[in-house]
Amino acid sequence: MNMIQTIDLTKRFGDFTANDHISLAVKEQEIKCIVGENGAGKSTLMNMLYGLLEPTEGKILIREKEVNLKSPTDAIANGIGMVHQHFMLIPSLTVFENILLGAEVKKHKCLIDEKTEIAKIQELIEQYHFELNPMDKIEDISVGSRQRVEILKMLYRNVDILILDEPTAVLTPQEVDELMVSLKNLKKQGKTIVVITHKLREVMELSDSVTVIKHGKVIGNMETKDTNEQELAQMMVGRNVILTVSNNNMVDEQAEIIYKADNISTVNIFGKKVVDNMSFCVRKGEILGIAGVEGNGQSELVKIMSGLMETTEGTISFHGENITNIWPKEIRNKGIGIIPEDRYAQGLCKEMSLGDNIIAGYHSRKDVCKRGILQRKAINSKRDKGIKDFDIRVGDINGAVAALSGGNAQKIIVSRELTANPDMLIACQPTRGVDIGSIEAIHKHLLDYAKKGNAVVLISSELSEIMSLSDRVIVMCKGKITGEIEPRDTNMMKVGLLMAGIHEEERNE
Amino acid sequence: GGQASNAGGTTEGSTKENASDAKIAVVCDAAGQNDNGYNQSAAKGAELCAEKYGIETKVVEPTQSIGDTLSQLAEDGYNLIFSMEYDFDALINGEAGGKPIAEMYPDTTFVVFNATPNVDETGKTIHDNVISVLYNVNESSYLAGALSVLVNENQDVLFGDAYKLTKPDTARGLGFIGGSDSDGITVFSVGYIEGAQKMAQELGVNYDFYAKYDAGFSDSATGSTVAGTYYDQGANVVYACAGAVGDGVTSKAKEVGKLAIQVDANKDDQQPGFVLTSVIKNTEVVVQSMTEALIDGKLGDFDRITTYDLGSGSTTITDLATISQHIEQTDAAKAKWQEIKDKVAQLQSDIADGKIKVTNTQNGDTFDPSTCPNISIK
Amino acid sequence: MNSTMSSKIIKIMNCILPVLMAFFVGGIVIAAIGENPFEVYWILISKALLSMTGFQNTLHYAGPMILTGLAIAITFKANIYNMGMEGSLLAGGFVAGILGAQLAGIPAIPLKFICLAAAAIFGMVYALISALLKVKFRANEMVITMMMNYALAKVLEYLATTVFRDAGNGYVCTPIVGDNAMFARIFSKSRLTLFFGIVILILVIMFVVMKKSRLGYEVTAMGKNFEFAEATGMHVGKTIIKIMLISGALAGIAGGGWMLEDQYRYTLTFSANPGLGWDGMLIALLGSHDPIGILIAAIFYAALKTGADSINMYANVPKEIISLIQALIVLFLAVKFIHEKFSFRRSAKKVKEA
Amino acid sequence: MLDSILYDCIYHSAPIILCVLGGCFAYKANVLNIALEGMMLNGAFVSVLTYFLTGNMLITVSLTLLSALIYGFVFSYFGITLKGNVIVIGLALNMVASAIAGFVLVLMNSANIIIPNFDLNALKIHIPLIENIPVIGHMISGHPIITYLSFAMILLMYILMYKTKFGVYVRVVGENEEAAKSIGIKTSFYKYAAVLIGAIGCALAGMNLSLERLGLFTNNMTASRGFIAIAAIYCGQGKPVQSAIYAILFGLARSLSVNLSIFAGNAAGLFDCIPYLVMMVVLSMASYIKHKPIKERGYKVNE
Ligand SMILES: Nc1ncnc2c1ncn2[C@@H]1O[C@H](COP(=O)(O)OP(=O)(O)OP(=O)(O)O)[C@@H](O)[C@H]1O
Ligand SMILES: Nc1ncnc2c1ncn2[C@@H]1O[C@H](COP(=O)(O)OP(=O)(O)OP(=O)(O)O)[C@@H](O)[C@H]1O
Ligand SMILES: [Mg+2]
Ligand SMILES: [Mg+2]
Repeated sequence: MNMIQTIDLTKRFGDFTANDHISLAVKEQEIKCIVGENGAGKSTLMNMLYGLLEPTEGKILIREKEVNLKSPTDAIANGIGMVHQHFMLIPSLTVFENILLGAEVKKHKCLIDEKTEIAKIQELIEQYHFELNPMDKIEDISVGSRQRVEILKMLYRNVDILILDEPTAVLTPQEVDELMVSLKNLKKQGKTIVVITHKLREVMELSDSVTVIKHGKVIGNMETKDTNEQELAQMMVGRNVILTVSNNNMVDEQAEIIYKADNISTVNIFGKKVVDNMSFCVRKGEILGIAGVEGNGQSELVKIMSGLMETTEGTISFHGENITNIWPKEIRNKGIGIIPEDRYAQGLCKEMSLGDNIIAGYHSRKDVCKRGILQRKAINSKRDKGIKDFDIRVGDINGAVAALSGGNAQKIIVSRELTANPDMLIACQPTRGVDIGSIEAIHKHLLDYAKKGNAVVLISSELSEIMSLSDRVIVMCKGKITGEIEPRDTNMMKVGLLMAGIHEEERNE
Repeated sequence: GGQASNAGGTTEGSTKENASDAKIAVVCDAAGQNDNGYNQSAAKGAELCAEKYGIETKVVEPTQSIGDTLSQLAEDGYNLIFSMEYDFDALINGEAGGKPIAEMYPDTTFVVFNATPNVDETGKTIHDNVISVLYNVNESSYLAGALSVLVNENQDVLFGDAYKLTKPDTARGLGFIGGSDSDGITVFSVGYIEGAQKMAQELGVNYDFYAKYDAGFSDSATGSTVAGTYYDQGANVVYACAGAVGDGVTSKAKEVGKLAIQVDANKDDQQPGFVLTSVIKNTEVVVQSMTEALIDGKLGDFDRITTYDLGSGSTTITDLATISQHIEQTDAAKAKWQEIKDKVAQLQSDIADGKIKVTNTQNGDTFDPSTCPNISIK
Repeated sequence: MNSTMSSKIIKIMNCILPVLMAFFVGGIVIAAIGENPFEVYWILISKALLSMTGFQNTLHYAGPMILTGLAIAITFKANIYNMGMEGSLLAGGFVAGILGAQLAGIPAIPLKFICLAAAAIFGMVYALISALLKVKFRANEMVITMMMNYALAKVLEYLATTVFRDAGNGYVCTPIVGDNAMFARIFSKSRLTLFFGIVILILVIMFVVMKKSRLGYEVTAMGKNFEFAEATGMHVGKTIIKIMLISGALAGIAGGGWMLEDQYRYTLTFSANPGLGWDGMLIALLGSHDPIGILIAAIFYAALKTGADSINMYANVPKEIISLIQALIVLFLAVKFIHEKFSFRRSAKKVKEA
Repeated sequence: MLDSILYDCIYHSAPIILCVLGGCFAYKANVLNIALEGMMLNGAFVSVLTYFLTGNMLITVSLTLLSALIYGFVFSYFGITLKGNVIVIGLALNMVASAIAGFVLVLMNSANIIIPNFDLNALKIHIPLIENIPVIGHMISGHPIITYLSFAMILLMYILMYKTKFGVYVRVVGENEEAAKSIGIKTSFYKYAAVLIGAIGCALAGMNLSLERLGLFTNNMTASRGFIAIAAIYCGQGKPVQSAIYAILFGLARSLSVNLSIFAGNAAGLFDCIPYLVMMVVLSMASYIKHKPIKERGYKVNE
């Protein structure tokens, strides 16, 4: 039986067609992956299936019956649940409150029965073997846990079709593995699952069938076993893609140290030391990777390095000059470029134009700002150059960043930071949620940049990314450095142990 | 809603024989024409004139510029304009290098209240077509002060169970609440203090005097709690000169069973029995008599500074009719009450005769607290 | 969502409908008290906009509101809820009034300059206090500025009744400013003065600041996303102080100008009710924090105010009814009027509505 | 003196608490209700007018609440359904409330509405036993019912906001509207409801201020209490208990300034600043202490 079937489903936003006569079918108890470039129309399609968007044309069939989904409530009633690309959770509420939102258990007619609620959720968590504490607040738990909350939210509602929009974009490798196990379990329990992802490895490992979408149209539909990563990549991007670029330049071990962190520490709101006495240095021309399980202080470390957080102890020097706790603007002025962790929170302003975004952080420099007045012409030519040099695909050149796909938005940041020609670049999660074509491009830019004798600090939860790009990797756990490795002669196993905080020496004991 | 529109502007009476081309206007101050006070009284005067003489009258409530309103009215041919507002700069001196309005419209007579802006340093009148009207509210307040002390000292005889007055042997106090700390307000309080001093001295007692001069004119609840504090301190009478704030004071008086004094119009039955009296400032008569003079061509007879004192009846305290009904109906009380009223009447005539002189801060007198040793000002 | 054609129609309707609706509802009220609404509206329009003198007066009243509108706009646009313009305005007005009276001997042009400069400085100092509390103590600026306004009003009342009281006057006021400090009227009949020229000059400067300058860029960015602004080195704390200072200066000048061109002395009703600062807030919001929008909104609102006095004078409509109509117009306008039309380069696609 | 300071503290706090408690919900639903002032004035006005005309308390309360709901609906319709700018709408409604009251007073040709023969003392509740405790008795006993209600409501509103589905939904809608929609919560409904609760709170506040305490109405008698309430809500970040504490703090400061200014001599005029300064200082200190340990740079909207 086809659990979901769409017939000529079309969605237009004004003159723009995001989904163009999409017809596809998802069979009962299968895992279907949907792949495609950023902006191909995947989320749009799923949003229609979940009742968040109304189709312009076409039909949706659920269990072979035509349905008219007006709202998520209708979708849930039809047994469809969705985990969004951007989490739909309430940070100030607890895990159990979030899961039960909209389905509260009540006592005395109006009061919420917290005890029963907690018990119920505990049971649910155990049933699906998830690792969660129902009493934790969402704002205090890791991204992976949040994802599990989202899934439980749907499972609690007894949906038998589960849609996940880029569930792995923000997960650590371990979490990805756990998620895949969970999804396969769910499938065994009879659920039908649709997953959107950019990671072809996951597609191959997880799915029963794949659909490729490009420019809003279905361009391929096949059984997973009949295809391979390379073929999928080619279909999506329309050309041959190098799936893993590798760093093959050799860094002089005696090269000048340009960036040095000495015993830096900081605390979070609760006074907990989240960066604990870290020391490291970066040499000219090298790519230093920083690996670690998310939530072990990398974010805070990047914040310190990019001037968004203050240290409690320690010093940072750049070219021998003390730059501890200086502000982001000064950091950029010293010659350090920053690709921030959260593209839409710190790197770009969605509602501002491309031009305004391409000068952000460098808007005081003489080439775009004379006597306090911004030079529109100069900004526009800078923008046009960036778009050309970095092959950024934009619709309306005067439009806002919000209209760009994730990959292209990220390229705006890369172009901005690299054009300023810094001596060092802090690149944090540079390819998160970006499609493979763009990943390839961004990786190439980083390597070229380092090759010119510049330094890069690369922080990523994508271990393969770190391992393939870095010259040297330091591993963090609980705010401390647990080890330093040479990626070329280290196996993943060792890295994994270091990330878990187990030192080699300890293991040998 | 006919009532409102009527009050809002022109009222044309039926043509009478003695109708002339007189046109009069009343320009209200911020309190507006339904202030239960002196704007309303002036508007009433205008209305009566319209009925009586069939002339065109207008009541205006400007929100922006008083000067523009005055010149616009003069321009439109109003030949007698009463300005209730305190702002005289445009009229007398001219604004921003412009000519004074009084000078620009010599055929229009402007009547201003409560101040004498129309004299230069030597005391000479500046514009002949401006009449200042003053009320000796200091004198009527004097009576109120004297009455307050007399009533308080005789509370045992006068008042029954409905009242919960502080006994004089516990504490003696008087309260005053003013909207702003200005001569226009202190003129009331100083007269009141002097009146109280007079009786306190005669009776050989001492009073505490509590005052707040910046209560504003709109927050009745603050009026109520401030009065509450004064009553708690032992004051049995609180005199309010603060617009709507005073309404809160009378309400509090009733709540705690004590007494309040109101101002401007006769507000004795606002909280019958708990408003001891009101210090009246009647503008109706002024409007009427000046309009009559205008029609008769006798406006020139008025002094350029026309003062209405106690004798004129335009400012005084009420006839105490309302409170009288709440005095105990025993013979002793009646006799005492009569005695008090006589005493007040005596003071009134003493003032009228010039035997008693009351400080008038509005005329530039300064008040010297040491002249009132029996009243200790807190 | 719909095609472009119908969205255009919607936009046009958005501009006209609110005013028509407000006039319609107001008309019913006017008719209910037995007056002819058309006549009343005709008085409003003809006196406030069509007559030369009336229009000049409208501009005169628009002046300080343009400045307070700009003062609000530059902070609101940056998501800083500064309500301190009323206080800055009072502070500026007060100091201009005192200096204008005390230094009456100084020649006209330097004196005006001194007064306005002092007004600007006092406005800035006042704004700086709340800015510092915001930046150094992280206190909510909306609460702080509101509280400070009330406190300042009381302090000024105290000063006006004690140290700076005009002894000759029966009500609370400071001495009148000297002739040299007063802005002379341009035309004999209307109240319009050269100060309006200063206002326009400032408006032009602010236009450049808000739309062309780096600061304007930073303000826009802050308004959209504080985190982005901080991460890209705009130093939000410093920018908050900068824009609060500008806001304070603008409101201070508004107060100083209002003192020297209209009030000439500080009274307890100097900035009237609800106050030119609050008016400025309304105007900034109606004008979408855009200088041109603010200009139009201020003139429109000033016309309503000038017209109100004319209606009071020439029709039998009490001032409360006029305030009611004013309030209704504002209410209807809240539902997007000037906003869409004059707002500057807004991304056409709005966040999707689920 | 202490007696009256404490009693007045409760007197001044009650209306602000009511506004605050109502306003908290709108705050949490992410709707800035700046019309608290107007809604309170309306409550004061309608209650006194109705009682003046009918003399019936039941009709008075019903009509007052009804009129509050109308204000709430207008605010919500314009602000939520039509998506107007809520600050402008709030300011406009403040003007509307004052204009309507003013107009009716013009019709009545009076500056105030005073209910004749209205016995304020009859409305006061004297709590047996407690009444006789020295200081506390005078402070706690002898207030009218809505004053007690206001304090009781602190707890009720706390429960409503944190322990019921309704409260959770209101907060969810304010915190993440998208998320609320994604699980099928009717966000507009909760925003409307939040605003309406505010309107009711304000109506009670107005009734307390005018009818219960004074038995009279004068225009603009709310004297910016609505704005103080907004300040308290922001200080307490919309949490009912914290915000109410700020309201009480203001009431206490107000009461102190009124009562102590008797001894202030010439500086009495400056005493009225105290409540505002106290709010500023306390808020600044609280914010400072809260933010001091935070090492992260940057600001949040409405911090
Ligand atoms: N509400 C909207 N209004 C206008 N255009 C939209 C809207 N939502 C999406 N689009 C456009 O539709 C296209 C498809 O968007 P969609 O979100 O489906 O992409 P996607 O395939 O999920 O991309 P990604 O991999 O980056 O998540 C994009 O180009 C986007 O600009
Ligand atoms: N209202 C909108 N108008 C125009 N484009 C939109 C709109 N909403 C989303 N988009 C675009 O749709 C595409 C997909 O958006 P979506 O929200 O799914 O995530 P994304 O931007 O790709 O983020 P990520 O980097 O996490 O994948 C993006 O190109 C986004 O910019
Ligand atoms: Mg997507
Ligand atoms: Mg994406």
